[in-house]
Amino acid sequence: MALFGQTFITGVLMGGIYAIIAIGMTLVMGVMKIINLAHGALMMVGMYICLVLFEHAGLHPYVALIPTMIALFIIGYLLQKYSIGRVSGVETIIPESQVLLTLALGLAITEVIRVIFTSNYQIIHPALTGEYWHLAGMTIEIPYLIGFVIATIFVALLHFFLARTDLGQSVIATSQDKDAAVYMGINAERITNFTFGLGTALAAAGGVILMPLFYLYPHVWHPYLMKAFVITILGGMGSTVGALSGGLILGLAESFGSTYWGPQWGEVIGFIIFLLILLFLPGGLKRIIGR
Amino acid sequence: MEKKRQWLILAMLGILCIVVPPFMGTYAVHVLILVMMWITMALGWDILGGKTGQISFGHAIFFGLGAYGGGLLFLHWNITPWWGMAAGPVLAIIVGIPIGLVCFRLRGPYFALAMLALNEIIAIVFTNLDTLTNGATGIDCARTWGAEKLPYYYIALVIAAFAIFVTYRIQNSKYGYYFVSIREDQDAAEALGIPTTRYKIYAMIPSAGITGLAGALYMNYISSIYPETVFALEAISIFMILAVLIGGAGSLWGPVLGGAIFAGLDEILRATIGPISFLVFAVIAVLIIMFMPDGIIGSWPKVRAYLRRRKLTTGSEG
Amino acid sequence: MAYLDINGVVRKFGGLTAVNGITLAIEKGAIFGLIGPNGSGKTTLFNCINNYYPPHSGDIVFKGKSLKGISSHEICKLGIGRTFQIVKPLRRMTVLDNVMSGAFLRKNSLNEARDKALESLDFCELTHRKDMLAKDLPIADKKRMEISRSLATEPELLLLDETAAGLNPREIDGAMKLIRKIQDTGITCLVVEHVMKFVMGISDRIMCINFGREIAKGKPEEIANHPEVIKAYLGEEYAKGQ
Amino acid sequence: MLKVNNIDVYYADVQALWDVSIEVKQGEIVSLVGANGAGKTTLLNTIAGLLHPTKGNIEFLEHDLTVKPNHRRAALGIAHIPEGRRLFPEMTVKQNLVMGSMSREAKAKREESMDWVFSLFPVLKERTWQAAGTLSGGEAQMLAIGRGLMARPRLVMMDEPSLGLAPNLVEDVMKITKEVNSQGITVLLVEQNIMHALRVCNRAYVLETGRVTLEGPGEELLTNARIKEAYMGI
Repeated sequence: MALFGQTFITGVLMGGIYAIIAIGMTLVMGVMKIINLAHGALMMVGMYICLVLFEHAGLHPYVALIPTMIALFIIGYLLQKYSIGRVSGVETIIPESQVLLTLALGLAITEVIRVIFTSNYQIIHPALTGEYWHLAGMTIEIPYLIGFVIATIFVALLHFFLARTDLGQSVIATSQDKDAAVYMGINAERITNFTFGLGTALAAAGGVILMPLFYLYPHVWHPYLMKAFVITILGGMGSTVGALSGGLILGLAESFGSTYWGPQWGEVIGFIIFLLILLFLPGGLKRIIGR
Repeated sequence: MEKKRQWLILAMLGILCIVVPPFMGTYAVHVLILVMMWITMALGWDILGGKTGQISFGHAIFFGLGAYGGGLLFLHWNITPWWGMAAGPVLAIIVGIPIGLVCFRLRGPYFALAMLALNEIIAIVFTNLDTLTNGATGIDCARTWGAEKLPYYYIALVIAAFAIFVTYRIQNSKYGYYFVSIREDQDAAEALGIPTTRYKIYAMIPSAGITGLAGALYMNYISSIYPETVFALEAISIFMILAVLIGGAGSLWGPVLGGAIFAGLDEILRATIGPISFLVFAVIAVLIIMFMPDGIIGSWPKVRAYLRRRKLTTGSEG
Repeated sequence: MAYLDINGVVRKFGGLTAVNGITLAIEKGAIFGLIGPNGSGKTTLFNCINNYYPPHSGDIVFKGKSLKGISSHEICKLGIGRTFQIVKPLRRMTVLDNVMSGAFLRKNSLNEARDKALESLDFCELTHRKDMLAKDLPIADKKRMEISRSLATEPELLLLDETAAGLNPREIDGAMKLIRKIQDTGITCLVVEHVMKFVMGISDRIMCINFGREIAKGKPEEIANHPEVIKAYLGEEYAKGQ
Repeated sequence: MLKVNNIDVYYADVQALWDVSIEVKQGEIVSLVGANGAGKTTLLNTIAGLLHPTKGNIEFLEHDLTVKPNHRRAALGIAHIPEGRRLFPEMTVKQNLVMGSMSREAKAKREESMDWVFSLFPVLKERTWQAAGTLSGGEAQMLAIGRGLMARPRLVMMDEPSLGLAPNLVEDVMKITKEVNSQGITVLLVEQNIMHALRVCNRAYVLETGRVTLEGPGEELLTNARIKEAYMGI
């Protein structure tokens, strides 16, 4: 029973952290209707900025979170404005040239980081790292718990922002009908840039949360990009509630898969869910839960 | 006249490819082998991606299966991996057909994503099914010709020539026309009586097979394979797309040029500027997608028109 | 039994019944016009024949064979060709290659297909455009190319969707001439059209539909003066005032 | 108020308008009528800035619209109620209305405008929290008009507001049009239903294959024989 409980808690906590990474992607996919393959690399940039802030300014990652997010927001905004946005609507032999561009940008960003910081594994030990909390025979790592709380707060803030503010509503409107948004006097191009920046900042937040928990190296983003896709497809594009529930489902599936089937198979379960959703529930959970 | 000249250039290039390498250094021959391998891979990807418009982010599946075809024969029955040249492509095709049957229901980016997921699944499966694949330890075999490179080069050359021949034949047949029709407009293709799903599968077969052939070559030449190298998402699946993109998708010579430039440039940059070589590469890819999205061959008419205009205006000024 | 029989076809989209029990019969060799105001269900009916949207009830019989459950590409093989309301050129293929893609339906070798395509292009007076990329053609030629491409599949029945839309008056005359020429080769045509001059000028018989139902059927001049038709187009009071 | 001067417009590679000029004066209802494909929607989309004329210009009050970016038109006082309504389907009725008031001036008067729209369309008030995608055709059209009014426009352009509506609802839409106009808002109306369009308007323009072929007061055009020709082709 304790094993089950432990597995469950690990899954939920991890799922929450996945959700914040995925929510940035689902937002970008909802508005731009493209797959952003640079999402993971941008998250990793956030992690390195956090590393620098920790090592040179002594900021605890949870404090560095805000400046890191601001930096990544700006990077994302500019990338969309001057690079990815430029390619939209260009007719090419291979379709999805925007997707390929995000892919190439992701590789380029990774290489920049690799050149600056080398491929070496780095790890930081801020306060709270490695501290545990024992509860009814289960162990909860404190940074996981804090990460989960931060992620949940951001998801809630984002949900509130989208539902209650004019800017947030403009983002939603642009994702539902870009032309109609322009009729309303919304500068859809700027909203798209803004959304890309916001999505990137959220990914960076997810990355920062992971800092006290895992090693950092330039390709650290690989598995998280995959998970973000899985969750986005699972939850439905542009849906915050979908991303949160998708994150929790994926976290739980991986956790239970690892515990009861073997750690190496945890990831496979995620991909299998992904394929099944793609094939049999296009639109994802959003179709079931409404919004 | 034009056609005759093209054949002449081609024949000369062919002769150069055959005659010159024996006089080159070992390293140069090694680079040429990689060039031939990448040309083969780029052509393989392009049949499905460039001609039929089904962007696959998971062609490492077929490369890896091609490599493992020979590898498994060697591992389990101690048969020379040269048989992998037949077994590898066949394995790739056998796996490719059901993948196509399932994933061709998805359009556009969703197909790309599904292939990406499958790539990861298969890589994990091959890493963890120890009894079947020897797991992460991979498979090692002895090289037939030891440190000698030339025999491998000629085999690679024959394989690349075969890929070019297959692509040429496809392009000049009903299949080629149907593939491109599907890429350009699936509804129009259906209205012309083209069973689009069936023809996508028809495109998958040579695409998987040729990519698998390149994998089989890799197995024999490098002589050791690991799941994380032959099923690599980035170093194989995505680089294949970038190679085609640089040269120009959907044509015969685009992938050939792209594969050659990609493999050649990769080696040269690595030898000259070392650690930042890959950064330079990625930046080139970004610039190509932004400013020459149809690659060198595809954008050539535009570039030529631009140069001509420049010449004309400077000429009139002078 | 007529050549093409449409029996009580119904097609719904969500709560909307786009085609609501249309019945019509077309004789071999005729040009049949289908008209109706915007959103009346013309194109939907068209897409039913093609099985692009399979009908929810009713049956379509071509040369005595029901088309139920037959996929779009097989319908083309049976001899029903079509063009699109919004032209769908194979954009980055040349005009010749576009038409060849159609010709390959009945020809297997490259040379046979090319000959067939050239013949079809010649018939449609497009030979001088054959090496241009389809995306670079002006609209009138795109429409011609689409017809030419469809003719290369050797259809017996040709479904023409809004051929005249977007053409200027001279081009419309050209298109009318082309369609009469197609009729002369023995091909039956079903024409969906908004441009009245065009459809009135070429059709042997016309059916007018509105809200997915037939409101009139007859010869062009009967249709043009049919009170129900005028009501559908110009409003009830206008029809009364006449 | 609005002057369109000799514009040529291409839709992709198709020329859709040839040398079209129209004028709308303050306080008028002006109808654009003509058969399908005559270029009515193209003209509205050009005024709305979704298409750009290759020749000629468009003046609105003292501004040259042809040099303004699309999204600035709402702030200048032009509301476009597009064909097919183009509501934001997953947003509620209220959220849709809010989206109509994004310009600075409209934002300040948002509450007031909302009350005004609800008084014009009481049924929308009942549906405040319902997703726009679940409204009936008539309600959706009212929401589209209401959303346009939220911008406090000086000119409202309506594209086929009665399309797909049952006949009694068409009457309602025409009544609403009059009502909107009586509040001092100028209306440019595109309508298939020619009787309604001509009766409700002060003046009308008839478009045929991308050209203006007739203009005049609505009542006068009603009796003009060319109208039937424009629609029926004979």
